[in-house]
Amino acid sequence: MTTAVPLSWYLILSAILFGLGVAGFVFRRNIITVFMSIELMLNAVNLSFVAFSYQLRQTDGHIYTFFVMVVAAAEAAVGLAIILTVFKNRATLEIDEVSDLKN
Amino acid sequence: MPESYVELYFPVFLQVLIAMAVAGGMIGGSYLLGRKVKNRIKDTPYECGITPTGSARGRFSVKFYLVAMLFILFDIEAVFLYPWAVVYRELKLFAFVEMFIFIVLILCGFFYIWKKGALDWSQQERPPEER
Amino acid sequence: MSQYYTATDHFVLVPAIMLALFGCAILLFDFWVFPEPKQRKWLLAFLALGEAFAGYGLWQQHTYIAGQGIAELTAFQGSLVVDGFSLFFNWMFIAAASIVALMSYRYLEVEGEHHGEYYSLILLAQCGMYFLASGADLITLFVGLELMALCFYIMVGFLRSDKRSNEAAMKYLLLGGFSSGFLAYGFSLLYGLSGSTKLSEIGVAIARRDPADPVLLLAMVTTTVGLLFKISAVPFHMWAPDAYEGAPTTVTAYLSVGSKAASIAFLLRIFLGPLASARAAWEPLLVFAAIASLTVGNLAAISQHNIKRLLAYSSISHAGYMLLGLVAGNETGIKGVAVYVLVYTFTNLGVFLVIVALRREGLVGDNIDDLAGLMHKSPGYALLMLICLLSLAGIPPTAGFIGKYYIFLSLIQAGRYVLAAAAALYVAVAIYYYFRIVRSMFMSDAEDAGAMETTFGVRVAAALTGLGTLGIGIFPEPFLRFAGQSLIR
Amino acid sequence: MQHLWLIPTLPLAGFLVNGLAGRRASKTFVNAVAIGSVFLAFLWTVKTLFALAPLETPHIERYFTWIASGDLRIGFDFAVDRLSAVMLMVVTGVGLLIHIYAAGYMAHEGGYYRFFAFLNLFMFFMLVLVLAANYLLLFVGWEGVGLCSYLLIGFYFLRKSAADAGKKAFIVNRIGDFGFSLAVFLIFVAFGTLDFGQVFAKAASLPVEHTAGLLTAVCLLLMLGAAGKSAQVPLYVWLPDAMEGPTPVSALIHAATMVTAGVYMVARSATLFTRAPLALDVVALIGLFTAVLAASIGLVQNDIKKVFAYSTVSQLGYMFLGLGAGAFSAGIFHLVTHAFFKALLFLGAGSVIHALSGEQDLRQMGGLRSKIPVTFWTMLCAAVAIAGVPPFSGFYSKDEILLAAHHHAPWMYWVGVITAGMTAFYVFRAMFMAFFGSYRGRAHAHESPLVMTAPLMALAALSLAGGKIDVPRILEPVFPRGEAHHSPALVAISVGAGFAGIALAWLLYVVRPALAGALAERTGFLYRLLYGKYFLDEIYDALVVRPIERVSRVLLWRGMDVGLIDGAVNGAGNRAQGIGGVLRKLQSGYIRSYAVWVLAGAVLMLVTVALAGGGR
Repeated sequence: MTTAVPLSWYLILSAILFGLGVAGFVFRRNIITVFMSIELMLNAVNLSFVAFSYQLRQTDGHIYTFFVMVVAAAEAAVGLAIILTVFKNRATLEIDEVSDLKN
Repeated sequence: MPESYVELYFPVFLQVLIAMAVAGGMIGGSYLLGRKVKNRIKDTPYECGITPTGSARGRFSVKFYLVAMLFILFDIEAVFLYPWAVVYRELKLFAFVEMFIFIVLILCGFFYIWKKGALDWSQQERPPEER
Repeated sequence: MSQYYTATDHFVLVPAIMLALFGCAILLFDFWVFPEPKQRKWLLAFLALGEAFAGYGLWQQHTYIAGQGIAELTAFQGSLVVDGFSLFFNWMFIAAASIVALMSYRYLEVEGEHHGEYYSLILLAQCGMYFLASGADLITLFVGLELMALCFYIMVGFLRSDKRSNEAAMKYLLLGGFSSGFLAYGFSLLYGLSGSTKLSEIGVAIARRDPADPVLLLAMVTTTVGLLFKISAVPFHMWAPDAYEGAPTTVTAYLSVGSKAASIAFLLRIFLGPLASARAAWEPLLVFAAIASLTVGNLAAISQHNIKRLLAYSSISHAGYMLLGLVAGNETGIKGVAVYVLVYTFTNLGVFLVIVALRREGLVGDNIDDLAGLMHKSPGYALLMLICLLSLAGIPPTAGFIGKYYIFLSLIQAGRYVLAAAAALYVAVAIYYYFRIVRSMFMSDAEDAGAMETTFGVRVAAALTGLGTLGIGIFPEPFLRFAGQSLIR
Repeated sequence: MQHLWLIPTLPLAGFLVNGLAGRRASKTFVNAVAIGSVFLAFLWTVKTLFALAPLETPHIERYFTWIASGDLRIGFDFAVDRLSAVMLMVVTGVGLLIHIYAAGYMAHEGGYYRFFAFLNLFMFFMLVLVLAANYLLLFVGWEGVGLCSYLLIGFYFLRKSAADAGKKAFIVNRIGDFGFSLAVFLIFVAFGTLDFGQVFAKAASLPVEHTAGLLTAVCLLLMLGAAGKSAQVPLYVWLPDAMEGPTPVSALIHAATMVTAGVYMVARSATLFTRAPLALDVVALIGLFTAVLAASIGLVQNDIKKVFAYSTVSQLGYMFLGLGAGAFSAGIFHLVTHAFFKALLFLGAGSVIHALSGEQDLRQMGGLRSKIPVTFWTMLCAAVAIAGVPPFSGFYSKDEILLAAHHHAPWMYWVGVITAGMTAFYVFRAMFMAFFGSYRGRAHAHESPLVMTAPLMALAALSLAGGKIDVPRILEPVFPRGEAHHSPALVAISVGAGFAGIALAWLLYVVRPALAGALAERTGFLYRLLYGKYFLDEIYDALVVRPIERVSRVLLWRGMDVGLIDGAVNGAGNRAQGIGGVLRKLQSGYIRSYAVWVLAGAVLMLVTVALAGGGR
């Protein structure tokens, strides 16, 4: 009986999203975009949690997703604040220009 | 009973197809049928009839970001209200107390940003040390 | 109290409640009750009070567990657990946070970024560490980790007008988020594999599975990546030198001991808990990371001129030693990791304290040359630094020796002679760069005659770290017994 | 309870007082604290030893447990037996004399209090080393004296050569210490204890065939440690450079006490070594080879301290020869007499240098006999002692060693005799060049003050008469004496070699000074080889030091990122702008480069695990 999309499809989508997030982090240059890539990764995690949770008929995964969302929001707030100070001090959002600390 | 996912999702696929066809048709139709007049006024952004001022690429005040960030934070906390509401009847007083504590903690944060002046639009000239 | 929040739950949660409560209180009192800059010392007093209450709660847990003779006390349906392990680490966090707070006051004044939030962040980060040490559930652990990490992101960038501090914070934030993405992904797969977020149930489910299950391997690797990032093991270490260098020195100190200790606790919980049955799969990974950390950490430290950067590389190498204890995997090894972390906490705090004490108007104090002639300027601090560096290098009778001793011993007991020899070899390398600092302190003339301005708090912190480093080295017995109680299961 | 702990604690107190308060205190105060603490330690040593006499069995004091796990116990235990008693007397006695001397020698130097603080700290660690009742505590002292040596060699830190010498001593000693720590671990694993008494008892109780391999490994590693600390081949290169330190340091640390720690440690572990004949042979060979090598280098050096430094290396080689030949008491005997005469030679050299306001080059001296007579006569006492002229101290101890060597393997005796001749030659060469002929320098020579000459005289007396202290008999409870091998002929030969050396030096540097230069010309290659110290420093530098530095500097924090990634990218060329532009950014300092490392690590781990998992 096939009543729903199989779990593996969700997981593959989640993996693809995660991969896109990682690729975005590595390839994009704008700090904000890089930051958003992290959110994408976390959303991939959310998707996988929700899929599992649905499959297992449990709520734990949903709850975890809530927490991930909240954590992501908090991280976004802190992150944007930090990125703003970087922007204030350097007037750039080009990620590779923020590389004074090295070696 | 549909036997495969293709069958199961065929209506969805069909709907997407129709939606795209309709949208494409309308845009394409107007492109083909309509008269093409090009002038400056036509190129200006349409802002509900009000004449647009300034550049669209102008910088926003930091305040926007600040408020946006704060909005995300307080907005997302509401997510916890959903599971709470689902089990509220079961947990009774305990749920109330729990949520009360939760809200108090959030208010604590709210009070903090309020006192720090993050919500004051007018006081632009506050020195950065005060934030 | 109700069935959803029992007395036991409360009992287990008290220290965390105290930390969070006082953290919030400081946040509010900063502008509400004590708005004057001069009144900030009251915030410090509040922090001390918070630590005292948390310590009292911890003490009660301690006596209860010892009195009842039970191994652990679980709460919230098994989401939180109080056992010797969590108690050991939490005591350490209290010590670390208190010492860091003591040394911060004057430092922040000099930096001109003295805000009440700082003390609040110290407490809240410690609250996150509490959940890392006593969490037994993926959700609790993840939230604890993020709470700690978020506080550290802010603290690293606390010097808002300093470009380097911003940059360090941004790098730490982005890479930290990147790695916690991996970690969370691993967690989601672990959850999917086992159908539970409780570590114990995950462990049972994993033990039943085929160890070569690709999803299990993927879950394990992504989790490992996240965990190794947090303890700054190679090749996930690259954030550490930058973040350490750019952060305010007091924050670097806290980061290097608090964050690292909590992450090690987290790592032990995961690897000795749910992943214990997959040891054959993860052990080679940890061996690789440990050896790579020792190599990169020690060799890169040789050519550094900035002490904070040097210590960052040294902390990478110490992470390697800690991993080796886990690799050995026997009782001695785990006890060794616990002792190592304890020793490292006191010792590293001592080193950073001297750097913090050096800071004053016009002197950053983080270049090796800034320590020149410290022996003349302030022999007491020079002596403290000497003791701490000897300890970092692992020379008896300082505490560092005890830590390394147990790691080596465990490796030998486990028959890992090659690893033991490699680790011993890197001790020899490490002594070299630590002694560069010693040489600078003892064998150069002071470039400026300015005396060190220290406060009572800094002196107390100096005494604590010095006594800790020497005391554990000379009278290790009580600490060893303490660490022995911390074994998981 | 004899409160042995007081002996090292007194100098430690001196260190703390001088280190923390010495900067503001007067010189008199610093002197009083530094010398007073060592003097008290000396007195307490004497008192304790009298109280403990005759000390047939070791006296052990257990203070508290240091590390205990399971049935293992490592304690803060001090022990004295006759071996450590001899060492204690040497360390505190000679140490005291050198402290007194240093008060005069360092009077005009900057960092006065610092110098004495370090010197006291050194005394503390050295006494811990000697008193330790287990290997771990010995290791504490071992590392501690290394630290102090490092700090004191670099005392004149403004001189780059001094800083470099400190660094070199440090690096070389690391190799030795690595061996030593491995040995300690091996002992621990094998015997489950580190306590001297228990280790030796267990080693003695086990059948030889069971433990031979293990003990050989342990002893070879111990010897590696000893070679580092006691400047033996191949780790001797640091000691000559260590003479950059102030002269009292050279005398105390790099002649009389610290460098003999290796000898003491091997003698202490005699029970292990006698059960590992192979290791014992290695000890003898290393000792002999070092003795010849260093003596030959010493023949042509022109820096007075360098001459004595190579002499020290050579004499330490002698001691190891004695140990390796199984004559442990002879080795310790030579250690004692060597402490007297070599300390005296260094202090005398210091007095000469002091008199000439810092001149160290023998070629700039000459004819000083009449200008600084006390220094001359006292140094002469040391010279005759080291040359093995009977009946002075060196004669007795060297003879014991040579006879034992002959008993062990006759060819070793003959090499030893040649070395004895060289020893006599280079010491008297230095004496003649400095004190005879006409003065070649410019500085105004003046005799040193009494505070410096008094220790010289005391040491001179000891150098002359020290041979009468029958150390081997004192050590009989520790090292039972085998059958005595007396052989007047062999003694005569070695004494003859000594006299021949002296005579040759007299000929070349007093009677026909021109001959020496001609000889150097004639044997050009050999001379350059010796003068260049066989170019071993350069070889070590090229083979060991520079590669390590390069690995660290180039490969790691530049090479890994710039070299690997940037190189790869540039190699691909700039045409591939799209990919190259991305990859070029993966340099250090760039967050995305770091992320790539994280990712690469993750992928690598995944591949490893997948391969391993698939293989199962």
